[in-house]
Amino acid sequence: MKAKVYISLKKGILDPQGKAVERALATLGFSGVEGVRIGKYLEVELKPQEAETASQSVKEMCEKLLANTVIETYRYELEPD
Amino acid sequence: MKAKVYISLKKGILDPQGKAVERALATLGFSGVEGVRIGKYLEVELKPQEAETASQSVKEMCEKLLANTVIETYRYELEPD
Amino acid sequence: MSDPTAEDIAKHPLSPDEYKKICTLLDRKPNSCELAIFSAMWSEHCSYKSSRIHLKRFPTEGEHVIEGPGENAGVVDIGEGMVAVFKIESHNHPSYIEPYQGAATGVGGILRDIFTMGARPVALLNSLRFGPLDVPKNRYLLEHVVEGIAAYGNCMGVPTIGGEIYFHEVYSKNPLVNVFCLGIAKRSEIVTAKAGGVGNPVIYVGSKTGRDGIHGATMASAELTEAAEKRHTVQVGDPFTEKRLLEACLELFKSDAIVGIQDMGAAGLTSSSSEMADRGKTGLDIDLLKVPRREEGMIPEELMISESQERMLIVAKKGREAEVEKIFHKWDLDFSVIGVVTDDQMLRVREGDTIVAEIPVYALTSEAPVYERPIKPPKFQEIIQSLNVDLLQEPSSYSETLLTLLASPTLASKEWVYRQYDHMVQTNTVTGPGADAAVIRLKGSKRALAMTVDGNSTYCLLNPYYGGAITVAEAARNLVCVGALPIALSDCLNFANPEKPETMWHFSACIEGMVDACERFSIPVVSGNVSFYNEALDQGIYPTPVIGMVGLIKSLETPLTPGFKEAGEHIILIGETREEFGGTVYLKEIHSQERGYPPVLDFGKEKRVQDVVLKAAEAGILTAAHDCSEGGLALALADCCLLSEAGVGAIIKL
Amino acid sequence: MRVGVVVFPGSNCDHDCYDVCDRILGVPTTMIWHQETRLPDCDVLIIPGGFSYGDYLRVGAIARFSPIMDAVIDFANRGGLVIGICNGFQILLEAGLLPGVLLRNRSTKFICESVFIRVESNQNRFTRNYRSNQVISLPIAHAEGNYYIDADGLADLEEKQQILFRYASENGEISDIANPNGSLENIAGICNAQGNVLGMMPHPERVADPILGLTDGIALFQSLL
Repeated sequence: MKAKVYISLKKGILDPQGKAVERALATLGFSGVEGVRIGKYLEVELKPQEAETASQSVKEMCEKLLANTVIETYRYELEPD
Repeated sequence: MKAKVYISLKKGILDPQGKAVERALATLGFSGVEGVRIGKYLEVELKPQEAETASQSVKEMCEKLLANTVIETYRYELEPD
Repeated sequence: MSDPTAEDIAKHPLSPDEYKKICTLLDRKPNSCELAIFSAMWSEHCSYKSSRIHLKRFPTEGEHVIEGPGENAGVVDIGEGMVAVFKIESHNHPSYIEPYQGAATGVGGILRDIFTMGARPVALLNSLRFGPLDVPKNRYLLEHVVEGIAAYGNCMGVPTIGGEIYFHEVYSKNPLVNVFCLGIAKRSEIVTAKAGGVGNPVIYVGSKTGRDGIHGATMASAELTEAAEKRHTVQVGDPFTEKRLLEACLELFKSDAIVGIQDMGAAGLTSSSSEMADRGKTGLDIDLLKVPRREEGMIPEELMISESQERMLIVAKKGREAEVEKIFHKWDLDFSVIGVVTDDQMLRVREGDTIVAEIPVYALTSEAPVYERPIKPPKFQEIIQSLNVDLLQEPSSYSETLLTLLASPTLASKEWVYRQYDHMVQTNTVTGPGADAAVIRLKGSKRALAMTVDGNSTYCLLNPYYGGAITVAEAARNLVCVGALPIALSDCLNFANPEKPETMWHFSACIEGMVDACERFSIPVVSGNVSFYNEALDQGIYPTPVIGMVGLIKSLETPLTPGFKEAGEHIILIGETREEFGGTVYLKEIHSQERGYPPVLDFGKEKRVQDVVLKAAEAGILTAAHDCSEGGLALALADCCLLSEAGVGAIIKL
Repeated sequence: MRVGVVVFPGSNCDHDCYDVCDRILGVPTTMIWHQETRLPDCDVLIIPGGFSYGDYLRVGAIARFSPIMDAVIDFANRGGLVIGICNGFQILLEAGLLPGVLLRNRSTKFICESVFIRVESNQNRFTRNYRSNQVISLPIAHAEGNYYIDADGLADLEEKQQILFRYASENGEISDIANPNGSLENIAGICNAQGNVLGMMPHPERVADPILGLTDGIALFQSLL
């Protein structure tokens, strides 16, 4: 079983890396870009278990460690093998 | 229009960060974790345009800048506003 | 184990004669694992087969020398029972394929060479060469190489305190990334890399093994053709694991539980095991099933030549394994006894009970081929050495010319680069990046160490003998300008394809010049590295010997730096100025020519100039000192004014 | 006065802080390994700079859960003096002992240079040896020093005078040019409401020995005596 976790900066929080990528895309000639935000994408391999328990423990992982809930939001999907 | 880009390390490429998070989750008592891989999750805001052209330019962005194709793979989804 | 097919043999850059020699040494055909081991150990990178006869000419003894070339790094006595351990190495090919990881693992590798000798690394320097910055790919390489060096060095807590960066077309396809590291230890704490003591356990510590850098060693020995850019050979570094490995090893060395240790560098387990057995005059029996691995289905040859980073091979005293394990467990590092020292001088590799390789150690080391490559000067050598100064149009505005030179990337300030390196951690840095040489103080002593990295490939192109000699003189001048006595050097010899006679002509003449300078200035060579095959699609690099030189300051008072200190000071030029334009930056940047004869080096006069400046510095009568190198007197004066905090100018009577 | 320096795997400035306290100030100093669960008896805790856990995932995110941290939090809540320098500041934020967060530098690059810092007030235990508005020169060395806090949090900090250090020009002016990493209001160091926990990005331990040049950092350590 695999959990896919997406962590993004909350709206309004400064994203220097996103800005840097946005500028770089412009210099490379990509004109249609209006904004870039960079976050983390984690793949967590889990022992086979009930979807319910898996979801609960992934949520707890995010709250406790994976995301800094002061400035980040998270969402996740579960993928049975 | 928004493009969601997911960038991951190729299989076999060492992921020191993933290793460290995996161990940290274990010390926090999450026993069901068998592996962690960490990559990037980008949200790219695009001017309204045809899905076809948008897809083509996002692919090019990934090839040229967003992903280091020597050690990373990428996939992306397009979300019309 | 199956016999290798012709296709297997072709995979390894072994010549037909070399393959025949292997068969005679084993008096049978090698199996595919043995072939991989031979091909790594007999690669140019590990065996120095094209350079060994020339390297023998270097002077390696001296009043300060404790350990010369042959060990993982050179060891010199710096007084008060302390020693300095240092070396410079190249990571050129991997840095072209993946600049961030290539440069980062270059730093990781040189750090391991130092702490494997028992010394705590206290300083890093680097010498980088790229193509011109108007080409986007070269900007990409520069940015990511610098970020890779910064990320690894900063995370390890070892300050990067100096270096040099050159930009020239010949490095576009072949960037050079040379990294220098110096460590400090008590003389009694030095550890060597010998697999001594029959029956002693052979222990693998550090990260797990993956398919990183497979054929890395042989890649550095193969000319980089566009198609041959081997994607999967990227080695990935983990500075956080290496920091724990460093602290665990230094803790381990406080006990006498081990006999020898070596880092797994190029050709990983193969080179560390056979080199340790060779130095210990013993054999090793290792079981691959015991090797911790991070990928499934790895076959013996992959495990033997993988270049996964942050791994060490240790020979401990029998019965002391648990003691060693406890330390590596504390630092959360893999630990596994993978074999035992034997007395049959054989490298025996097994998977459980099945033997997968059985090779006499001497066959891999002393029997490695040694070539005396043909030598022939390049066709245009006379032409490029000729220069008619009268044809050079005198600059209309000397001020404009000076500003143009100051703005050229090779001479311009590199602050935007070294600002990314933590050059202050460990609180020893007295003089950091931007000066002639970097200086670190030794806590608890009045002494200080100065170090610099230098190279001038244009001089070496025009006249390799004088180019090599000037490189040594230049490094010595830089040390004297911070008041330090030059005591020893390590060299990184970056050259093109050794199978081309012109390359070997440059190589041999450069070394001859370096040897003469080393002898005349009594500065021995204590360690070094050779990087050949810096050539892609018939564009080879200029001959680029880079030198890392270390000097000793017996009593550090106020640090001597190039910036003028206050108005009214006298400016003294020492040494003779001759009309020499050959190979100058002026000629290249203003007249876009690289021709002529490099400035003549009079060894006797050079030594006297250095001695005078050193004596004046030690007597404390100098407030600033700077050597005239690229850009000559004009650039030197400009530097002294620009680096002055007092914001002064200078009036010069020509 | 006894000082404890907490050491995580990946800490780099532990030896530097130890050297200032032990060699320069002659204060009894002990190194505390992060896997201990009890603190030795000491009056001041220093959480040094470095790359604890390689700064993986988020700077300080993993170190925050080291066994020693519960004891550190308890020590701080009971009024013990705690200084978090650079990586140490990031760990104190992750542990909730100080408010706000440190983001990637505005330039996205690692920066190592000496910068001018204005001491906001000397009413705090740590800054009592400086003059208010005094401009000092301290080195910074980080890639994630861009301090951020929401508007309410900022108002709270200012109201309780918890902002101790700001990046400034040589003449003490708070300007964007003098801001090396994009920190909100040029904030370089703050303390908690009770004033016993200090977090700062600049490295005072690197400017405490005259042989290395300026010594503007020693006064901070002397305030602990």
